Amino acid sequence: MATMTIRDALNQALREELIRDENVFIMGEEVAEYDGAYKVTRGLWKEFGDKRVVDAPITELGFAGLGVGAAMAGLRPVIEFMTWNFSILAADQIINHAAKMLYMSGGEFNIPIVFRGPNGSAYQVSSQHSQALEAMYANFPGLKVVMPSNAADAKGLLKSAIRDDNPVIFMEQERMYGMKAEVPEDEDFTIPLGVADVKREGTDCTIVARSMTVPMALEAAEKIKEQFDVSVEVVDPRTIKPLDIDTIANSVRKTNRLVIVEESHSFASVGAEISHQIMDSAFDYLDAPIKRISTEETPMPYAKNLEALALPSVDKIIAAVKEVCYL
Amino acid sequence: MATMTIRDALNQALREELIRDENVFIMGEEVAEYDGAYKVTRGLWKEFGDKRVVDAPITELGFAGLGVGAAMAGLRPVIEFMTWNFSILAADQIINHAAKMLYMSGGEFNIPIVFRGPNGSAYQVSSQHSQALEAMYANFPGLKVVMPSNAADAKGLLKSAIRDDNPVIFMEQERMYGMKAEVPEDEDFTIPLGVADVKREGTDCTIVARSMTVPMALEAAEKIKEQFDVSVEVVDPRTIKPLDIDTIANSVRKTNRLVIVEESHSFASVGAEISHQIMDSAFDYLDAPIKRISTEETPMPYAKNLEALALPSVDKIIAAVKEVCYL
Amino acid sequence: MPKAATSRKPEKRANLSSPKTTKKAAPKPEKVDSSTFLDVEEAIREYEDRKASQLKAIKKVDKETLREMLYQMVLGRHFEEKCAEVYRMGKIGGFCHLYIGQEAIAIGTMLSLNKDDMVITSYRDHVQAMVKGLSPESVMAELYGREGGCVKGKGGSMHMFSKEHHFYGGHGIVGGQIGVGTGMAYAAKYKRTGQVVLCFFGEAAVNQGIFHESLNMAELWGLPVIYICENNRYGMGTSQKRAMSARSIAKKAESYEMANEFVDGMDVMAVRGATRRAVERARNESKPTLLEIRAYRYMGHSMSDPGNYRTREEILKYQERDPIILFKDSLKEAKVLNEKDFDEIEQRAVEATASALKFADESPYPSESELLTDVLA
Amino acid sequence: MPKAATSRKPEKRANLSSPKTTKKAAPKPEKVDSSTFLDVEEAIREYEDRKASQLKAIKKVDKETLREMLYQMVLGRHFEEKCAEVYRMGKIGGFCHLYIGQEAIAIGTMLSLNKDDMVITSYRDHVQAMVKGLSPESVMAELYGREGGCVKGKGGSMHMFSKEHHFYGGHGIVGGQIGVGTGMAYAAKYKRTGQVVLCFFGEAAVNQGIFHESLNMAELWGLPVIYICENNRYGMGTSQKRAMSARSIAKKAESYEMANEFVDGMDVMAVRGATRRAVERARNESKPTLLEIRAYRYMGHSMSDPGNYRTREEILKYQERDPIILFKDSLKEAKVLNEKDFDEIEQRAVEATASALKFADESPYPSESELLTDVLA
Ligand SMILES: Cc1ncc(C[n+]2csc(CCOP(=O)(O)OP(=O)(O)O)c2C)c(N)n1
Ligand SMILES: Cc1ncc(C[n+]2csc(CCOP(=O)(O)OP(=O)(O)O)c2C)c(N)n1
Ligand SMILES: [Mg+2]
Ligand SMILES: [Mg+2]
Repeated sequence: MATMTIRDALNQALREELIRDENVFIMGEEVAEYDGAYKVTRGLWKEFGDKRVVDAPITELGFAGLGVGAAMAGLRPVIEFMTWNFSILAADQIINHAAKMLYMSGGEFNIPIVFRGPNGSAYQVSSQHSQALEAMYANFPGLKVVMPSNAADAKGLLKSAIRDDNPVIFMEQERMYGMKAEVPEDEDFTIPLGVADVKREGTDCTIVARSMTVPMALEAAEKIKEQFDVSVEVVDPRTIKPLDIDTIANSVRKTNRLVIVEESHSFASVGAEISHQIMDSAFDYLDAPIKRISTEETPMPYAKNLEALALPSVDKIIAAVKEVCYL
Repeated sequence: MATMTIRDALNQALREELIRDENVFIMGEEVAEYDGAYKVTRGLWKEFGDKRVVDAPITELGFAGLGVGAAMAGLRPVIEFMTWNFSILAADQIINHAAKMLYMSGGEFNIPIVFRGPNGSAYQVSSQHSQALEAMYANFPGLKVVMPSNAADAKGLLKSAIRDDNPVIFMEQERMYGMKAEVPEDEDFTIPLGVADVKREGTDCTIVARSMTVPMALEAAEKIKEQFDVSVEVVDPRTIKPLDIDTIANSVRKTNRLVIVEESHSFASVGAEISHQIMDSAFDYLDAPIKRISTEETPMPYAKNLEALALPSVDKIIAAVKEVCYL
Repeated sequence: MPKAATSRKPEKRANLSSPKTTKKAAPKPEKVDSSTFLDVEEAIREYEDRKASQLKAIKKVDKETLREMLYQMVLGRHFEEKCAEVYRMGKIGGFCHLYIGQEAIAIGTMLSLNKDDMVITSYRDHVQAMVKGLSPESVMAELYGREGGCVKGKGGSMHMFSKEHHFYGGHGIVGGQIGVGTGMAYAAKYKRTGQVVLCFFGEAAVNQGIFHESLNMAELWGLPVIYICENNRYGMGTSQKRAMSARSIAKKAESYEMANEFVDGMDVMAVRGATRRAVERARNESKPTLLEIRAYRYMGHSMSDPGNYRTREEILKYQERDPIILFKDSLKEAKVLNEKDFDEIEQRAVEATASALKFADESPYPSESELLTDVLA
Repeated sequence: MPKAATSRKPEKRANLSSPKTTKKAAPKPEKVDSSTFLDVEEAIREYEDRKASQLKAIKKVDKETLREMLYQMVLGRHFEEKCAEVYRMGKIGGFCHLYIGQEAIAIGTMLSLNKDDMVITSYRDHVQAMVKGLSPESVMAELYGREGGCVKGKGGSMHMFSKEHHFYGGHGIVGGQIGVGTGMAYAAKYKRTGQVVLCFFGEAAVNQGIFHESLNMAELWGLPVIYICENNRYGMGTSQKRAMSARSIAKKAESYEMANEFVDGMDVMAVRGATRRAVERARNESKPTLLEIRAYRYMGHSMSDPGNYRTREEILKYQERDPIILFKDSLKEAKVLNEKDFDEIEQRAVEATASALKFADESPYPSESELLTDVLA
């Protein structure tokens, strides 16, 4: 085990997979000579050269499409969006091409591609640069959606995503790149897609969190334990699609209470989906309505105070847990 | 009152608003000389000429952006997407520009624009031409989303959408264009956005349906009445965002049972959102888990038999109502 | 027998090459502009010029190849005419975009490729698919939405695919395949396979942003791709003139400092020549080319088309220049075949189409379990 | 006083025009290519040539206008230098893209517009906003995220707007504003207001599909818009050469049969002249123009920039050609101002910036209730 940041864990995953499979290549804006806008690809261009690590022009639709075609013809592209906000320009290639190719070709052409980059808010980057898009992509069959919350998961999941034979939407979080954790050093360390992880065990209330809200949920759980002696279980689905609803449902069957926390707009969110599925599969176990904490329903403001208000927070989570526990 | 098809009702709404406000113009592919791919704009180019009804090149992103700029500078564009599938190419202008302009300009520039066209499946048009995108757009604050289910609503809601000062996503359904109903002839007939409509009163179970699934739900309700003497209430939100959750919740408080039907993929769908909100606001009134019928989680197949299987149907609705009523 | 393929030199009458759409009709003066008038003198001049240059090109090619080219053109024509027929009987659903009038492009471009060269195109894909090697049976069964279709009935008219034949589809989003085709060429270069990519699209697709984004990358990185704009003059009901500010599509390549050529799409040998030059450039120098190949779509955009955006005279004008008639006449003049050989070719096409229809009719609907397969690999 | 604006004719030494980034440094030979070498002879020749042509242009313009132009350039420079300073102190958050080196473009293009002509640009928008009439106070307060900002602190550095000043933003999606600006021109033509639109974007934005889609529509429909490509040679860390297959951006207009001009962005009078020709074309003939105006970005792309993609020599080479120094020298030579006038101009700029900083510092944070306003109208 080595302690490293999420940034370095991602970097290691990329490096190992570049070494392992010569059909893997990385393309995106500033991924090569600049070392990546957020340094996730640091050093890779120097090590692997122009062929394997490629700076693309600012043409998201174009290079996403190029990735899809390259995947059809046998490569395994890793396409970086500088942030997921810009992927909206490429959405047609992701949704109408990558996601549907296998089906509409009757199984002839699968698309082994990873689209990755930071998702959600950063630090005061305002309306057009702060969106979380997992709900949008998870709505479309044919895509897998992955959102790690710590360095080990980041590495293990990214390696699995690159080895997966399907298009994978891999969403990181800029605020988390510097967070450190232990990461196994084995080069064949992977984490299977589609398996949730219980990040903290508890008996009285379940919190389902993902990405940036996992550390928040863990902090909230600690505080709730201290303040109210309530035992909170924190479940991180890690893969949003396919969703490991069983692990979440099992937790709820034990705790009878569920809070969902997400850094994403609420309307038709992944949180709504989890809520519906739990209501469907564990209805008789619920002792309180499921509570959901999402980003406020507004484009992201720039001002520091407003931005903080718009996002989920430890305090909001604590309040929600208190509510479902009738404290 | 006059009986007319949804197609003609939409056409009338457009015509009346073109007459009423000279800042209204229509732009899209084949909307003018060709009379519209699905004839919704029939006759308008002949009547209003090149200035008001404009054939655009096949550049969805470009003419959506043009619409946003025209709206900023004082016009009221109605932008037709030949189908909503193609809007994915324009999503950046809808989501990153139209939806956020008012907020990020601190209230300086509102965007009075309507994006409209058919949404969802048609008749065997396969994977890339059959998607329903309401969940995708409803996720983003700053947009209104409207989905009429009959001719009167189509007319009244479209007129309100054009008069609205915000970007409105207006979603029709190709399979419904020929459906007829009575439509008020008053030129100032409008239906306010954000108000649900109870399409059928009932006491034992609520179905929330929208667009194409409303006539299905009504048919299912009739059959259920006949076969099981169960009284089904059918609620049509009409406006998906802002969502009139109160009308739905009131219905559920009366019937204690809810089935949601949607022609849309299920994961993080509008149905999931309704389910979550009802669970939140009417938890104690629910006598059974909320049941949801969506399009199957697969790209749309071409083959006739598979296409029929993929979509919601009257039979599927009846089965769901039986389930929540424990019949 | 497909009437349009009748061998006749244009004469001074109008309904010569005779698909149904060209039946003589009262002119609609409000829609006719001078560029669409049928000038028979001019048609004959053009015919003679084309034949002269075609004859030159023919001399350099072996007879077998030439006959196969003619066969493929006749098959394409006949197959598509039958599609229209059975579509009207309700056997094909959804959209159905026919290729009639454009045959010289698919055949001229593809028949001198290597087997493993890759092809990608739009929804107007039946003939492209067959020329690349898919059987008429598997294409027709796909149109019928049956299990025996090349993609098991899941794709339909717009989405033919075959890995075996290096046919990469069949795509429904106008312009989308331009990005994908660029990526296929990227893979060929990356893996040094020596493959080249032919990427087809209509002239209206040129207005899409992805055309611009793709051509820039292809030239920047030297990708072995040939962008083939099939300029059939219309995108649905909108003529190039009403949708594009510029007249030359080929010249748009200059914005990317890319090689380009304007090609007469009524002359299959001209198409063949230009493609071969471009393929050589792609294969030997790893450089892309943009070809603008001008032809004409005789039928409606798809099977539902009001046709109100052009005149019968205009359609007639192009049908006078039918690429199949011309090629047949040239081959006869060059003594590559005689009338009897041609009859045999037609017979083969008729039989192949009949066999395809029979196969499609007898193929079962896909089993219900197929609904949820192939969503994820 | 902003040092880069010091009036001095280039001499044979390196750290002449002296913003911090140009401090003499050991050359990094591995990154230097010949095009970036500092050739002082050449700098002097260029300086003399530019001044000669600038002097000619100056003669046709009244003194007040010229002095205002210089003032705006100096203000732009000084304001942005202060932004960098307070950004490092943590007073500005998020991204912050400075305009230093490109001042001749904003000032040369905008100062001869009518008041109600419309302007739209990218995230590199502070100076554009001020030249269009927004007060330095309202811009700086926006950078601070305060209630007194031009958009109440909701937009920040990238999103300045003012309806009153016909300033349409301030946009963060590379290329997005090209579509929006096209629509603004559409509205002007539709309503026959006589307004023209200036639509600014960087050279890297030219690769985006929306550039292509927009130019086609603008020429097709004759829209009164001037597309201004501010070619500052880099998109973040990627030079034009590494991102674009073609060398000339201006010539890309020919793909749309659109008027175009290449302009020296170090010469504010050349910028002014070209813009006035384009504005006339837009206003009188309702025709669009593409201008490629070449300048250079002295600072990093935004405040976090490793700078590893270019050499100090290269930066220096362009700073030797500073547009403010040149213009000041020309104005002195033309006797439009003397050193004392210039000092006054600088003083005004310093005071305006100081006042902006003070205003911003004192402006309160937006009230919490603002979070949920302006989502819908
Ligand atoms: C992105 C997108 N927009 C619109 C359509 C609808 N549509 C299908 S084909 C077509 C016309 C395309 O014309 P062109 O590119 O010239 O090809 P052709 O049909 O003439 O072969 C249109 C508008 C679509 N399929 N995709
Ligand atoms: C669609 C999109 N992709 C990527 C980015 C990130 N980004 C912001 S500015 C920039 C470089 C743009 O360069 P250029 O257009 O030359 O303008 P300049 O910054 O030089 O003024 C990039 C890649 C973005 N904001 N939007
Ligand atoms: Mg065409
Ligand atoms: Mg630049």
